[in-house]
Amino acid sequence: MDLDFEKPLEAIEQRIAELKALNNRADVNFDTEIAALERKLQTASKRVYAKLTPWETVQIARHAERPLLRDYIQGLCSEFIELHGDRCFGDDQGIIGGFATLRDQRVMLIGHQKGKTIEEKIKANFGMASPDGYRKAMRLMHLAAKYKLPIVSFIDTPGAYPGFEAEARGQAEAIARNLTEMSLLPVPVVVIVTGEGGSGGAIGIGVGNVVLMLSNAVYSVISPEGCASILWRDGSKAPLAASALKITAAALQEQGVIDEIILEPEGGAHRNPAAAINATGDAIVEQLRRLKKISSKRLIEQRYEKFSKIGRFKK
Amino acid sequence: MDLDFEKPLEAIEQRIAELKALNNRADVNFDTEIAALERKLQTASKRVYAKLTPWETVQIARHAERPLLRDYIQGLCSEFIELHGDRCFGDDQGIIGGFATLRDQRVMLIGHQKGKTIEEKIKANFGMASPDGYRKAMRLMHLAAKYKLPIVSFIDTPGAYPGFEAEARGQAEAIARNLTEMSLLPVPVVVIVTGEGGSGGAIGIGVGNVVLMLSNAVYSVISPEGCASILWRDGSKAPLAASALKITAAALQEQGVIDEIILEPEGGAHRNPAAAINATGDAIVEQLRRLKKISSKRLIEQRYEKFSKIGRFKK
Amino acid sequence: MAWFRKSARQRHETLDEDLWTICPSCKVHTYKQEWQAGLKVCPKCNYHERIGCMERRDLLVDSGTWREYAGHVTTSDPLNFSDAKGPYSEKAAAAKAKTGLSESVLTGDGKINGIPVSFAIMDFSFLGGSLSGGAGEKITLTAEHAGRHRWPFIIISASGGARMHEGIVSLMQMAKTCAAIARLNELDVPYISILTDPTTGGVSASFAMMGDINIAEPRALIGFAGRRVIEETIKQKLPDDFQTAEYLLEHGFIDHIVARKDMKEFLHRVLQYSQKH
Amino acid sequence: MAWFRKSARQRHETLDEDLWTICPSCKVHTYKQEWQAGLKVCPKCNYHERIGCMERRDLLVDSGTWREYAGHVTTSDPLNFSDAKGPYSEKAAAAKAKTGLSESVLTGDGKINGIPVSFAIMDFSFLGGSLSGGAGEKITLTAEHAGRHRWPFIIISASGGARMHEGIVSLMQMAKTCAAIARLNELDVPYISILTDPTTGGVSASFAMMGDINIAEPRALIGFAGRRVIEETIKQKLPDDFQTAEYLLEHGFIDHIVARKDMKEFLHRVLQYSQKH
Ligand SMILES: [Zn+2]
Ligand SMILES: [Zn+2]
Repeated sequence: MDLDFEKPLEAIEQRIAELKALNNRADVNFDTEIAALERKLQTASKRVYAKLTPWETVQIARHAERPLLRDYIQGLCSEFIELHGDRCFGDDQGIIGGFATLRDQRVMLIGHQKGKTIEEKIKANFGMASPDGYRKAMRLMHLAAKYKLPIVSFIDTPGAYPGFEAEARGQAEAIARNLTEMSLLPVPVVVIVTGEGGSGGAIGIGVGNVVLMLSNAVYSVISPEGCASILWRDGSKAPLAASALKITAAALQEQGVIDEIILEPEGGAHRNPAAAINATGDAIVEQLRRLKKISSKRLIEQRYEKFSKIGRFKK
Repeated sequence: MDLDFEKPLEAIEQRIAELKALNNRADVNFDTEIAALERKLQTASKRVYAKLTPWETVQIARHAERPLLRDYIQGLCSEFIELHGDRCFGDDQGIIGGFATLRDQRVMLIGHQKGKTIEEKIKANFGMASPDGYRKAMRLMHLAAKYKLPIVSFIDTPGAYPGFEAEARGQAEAIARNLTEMSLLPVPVVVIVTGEGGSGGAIGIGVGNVVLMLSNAVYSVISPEGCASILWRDGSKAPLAASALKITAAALQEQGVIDEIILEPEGGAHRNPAAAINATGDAIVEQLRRLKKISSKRLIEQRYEKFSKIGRFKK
Repeated sequence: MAWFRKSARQRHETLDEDLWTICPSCKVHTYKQEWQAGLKVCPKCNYHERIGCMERRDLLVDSGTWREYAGHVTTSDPLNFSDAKGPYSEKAAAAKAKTGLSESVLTGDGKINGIPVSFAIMDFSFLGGSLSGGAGEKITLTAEHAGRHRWPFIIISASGGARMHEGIVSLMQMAKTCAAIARLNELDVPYISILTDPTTGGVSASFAMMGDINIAEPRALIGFAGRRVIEETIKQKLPDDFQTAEYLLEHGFIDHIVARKDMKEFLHRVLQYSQKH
Repeated sequence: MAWFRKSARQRHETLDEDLWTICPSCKVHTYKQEWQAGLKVCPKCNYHERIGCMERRDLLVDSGTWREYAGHVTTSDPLNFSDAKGPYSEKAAAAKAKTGLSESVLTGDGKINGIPVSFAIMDFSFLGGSLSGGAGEKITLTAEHAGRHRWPFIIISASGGARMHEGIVSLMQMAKTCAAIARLNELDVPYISILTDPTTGGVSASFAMMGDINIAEPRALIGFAGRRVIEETIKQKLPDDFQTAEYLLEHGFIDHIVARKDMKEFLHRVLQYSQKH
């Protein structure tokens, strides 16, 4: 499953595969051709990915083969003990969490779950969490505070679930409470935007001491489609909206929202998930090592200052 | 609506009423007869109420005309600002609460609501609260802690609601959380058992620095009917169970659970609600005046000690 | 966020003769003068028309006690944003000119029957009361100011949500303002939220929902997701009263619904419980 | 509270020949020896038979590390209670004789793979594991003891609820034990609750539900009100899985369902996250 702008690369890749299949059959050798094509692929690839438009980045951020929370857990954690329930209503699958040993670090890991198979996707509401998901996340974060465990929060959601029951049971209240209570957590909070950072549904578990972001992830106040249909009165203007909203990692770092960009392997995380996951692990561990030396009081202050600065008025 | 053991009194009362109606009509005067009957009524009344059995006390505690929470609020509070909702699911009517000015004291008032009319009773589930009721109560108690308001909690419930939804949404969790969090409240908590103190549903808002009790109220781990049907395998043995369980105010004071008994007017609170309500107000205000002088830290300790002592093992 | 799509319910029709106001809810005609005297509340059906932040301030604050705070903060254009209708900066300038406001929220201090209080009062007529960097900044600065003085803080919300023209900065104001509210909680400083028509999107999902006490005006629209989005998601019609103040009261998120004319007195009564006793 | 009414599901039938255990759930015959070796869990259907506090202790605590605490506390008879079957004191004496226990809960310290932990382990065979003054006292004293040493505290519940023979004293143990748990929270001392079949009534509505982590054994009955009482209240049948561990997991009240054989290892894994890092 390639994206439109990846078509030229796909063509070269296919040709390489063909040659490799023929190679050394019937005494014909294509080594030179293959090497040439691979150089060509690399150059083309560099060219394509060096000048991705924001809308192309959105496509990558949503790519079906992009690594999801479970992949990060599998790739980075020697142990994950999932904990369940909000102690009030249910056990939403749009956000999951639990104790994890990420590399050598014991943490409370939480994150949006989108699901791989169609069954999983439906169970997880395609990563759109309900109030019980946000409340479960907050419960686990309070537990982390009690156990003095750092919190690692993975963001990847189209947005909070806009369903009837979610609304009736307080989607707004649940997100608001998380924003309020996360600001007072006495432990390090490392947030990573791995795919889609969709609006209130993202920030609802996103109040970190540092916010990291994969290089092809996006983070936005509204989906480009939604913005286009409102401000351009035309959903097909999404690419325009994607540009205007400045939702790429680089643009967000400039705005002081993102502290560090995690470079994805060439071609995007979906072309080499292991490398993307590994780079993410490196970045998280480095932040954890640094933040664990800071006192609780200072962590709370620093988190407050980080968000205070965003939108600070200068004249 | 009189109770069986009140029948003799009812007869005298009726005779007095008849004579009063005839009095001074057609130049006949019954003053002497009326005075005599009133003396007789007083003596009989003293005799009946002095030796109430526990089961008779249960009848009085459940009497349809016994003052309910709304009567206490109306009788004692110059202001009651009801606050609504558990911020999570609903606004149970089995427990209500809000800011109140009780005599000259500003407090957070909470309590079970049984309802007067049949519509009210149904809305309030006959005083059987749901998890949202306990969660609302706890929210209001935390608000009282923030505002440094003493808490006054009125208990009058057959028990927590044993319904399907109440169970599914965590009746057990809600009561458990209240027991846990009430123990740490940094403000005075005055509990008054005004009618039925029904098991977990009662203690769920009953963790006080002092627990007062009206003289004809009852407070029990299980209803006499329930106990009889389990331990005697015969619901009609409820009077026996009521005695065995020692659920009257005097018996509970002996057990160190009740700190003070509020004397009801002769014949029980339902015969003179104003007097009962007034005596309750006096007792609450006296306790508030005393408790408000005590530091938060000491209040928490004292509450802990009060409950620690119950069941303390002595050898 | 769709604050500029006026729903039918909220669109007013006025007669040309400028004499009558027709209630958008019950269609009853009321003399303009009477409508104004009634605080823009329909005398027949209790419909509460949207009003501006200045009107709200005058309804709540003791005469002569108002002092604006953080009034220097105005809109920024962090993204250099343009849409189909042109640059955001022009739109913001037009909003300023039209309303005489510097942002979608008016902040300051005043007294309620003698009790000093800090206020943030949103105004729907300024770009749909949307939460921008400037609005978030004003609310946060005023919350901090209230904290320093230990004055109760009251926010009156009227907003379609985050101001998307400012992109991520507007989203981050949800976290920023909630952190300021969290600090007030730490200081035991009272915070009361008043939700008026409409309080939706990112504003409902941040400070507006976090009051010690949440008060709503009758029939105010309050909700996170838009009605149409929800209907598209669940493929069915929503009940009429969904996302009304009354619905939220029943579902546990609102403490009290208070009519406009009673609001000041109600606040005064409530505030007395948060003062030293 | 109706701990002495055994439900059909929990009633065991054993063959006379003493050779087989018939699983009460799936009726499969298993050699008694195999049943024992399998920790009284059906190899066919994973049914977890109730086991005593000593067996539980031996399953969880490192050999040779157990030290009983508060063992001097035994039953009292605060009400001088008698029912149709005679005095409560006699019933309590019989329970002591039958089980060799002083109360429905065994309390003490031991190690889990080297980590020191305080325990309260309830035993259903002692008057249905009911919560009495003595049981509440043992749990509270042990919680306080754990707090002083900063040792994690684990309660394994198996109880029909409050022991009504002790009247109000038994009810008050709910508040007493929860207050002790609250103190552990204040001290940041871990508290883990393990809910086994059955955990109902006043025990479910107090310490059992308040774990940092609530763990249940498969298919354990967990609930506040009795099934029959609820069915009488709502005038309809309850779903089969109602009040099972699995149902509670789905409804948000249980963190994890862990099989008996895996419990020690699971606790050890979890406890490592509560140690200094
Ligand atoms: Zn009208
Ligand atoms: Zn079996």
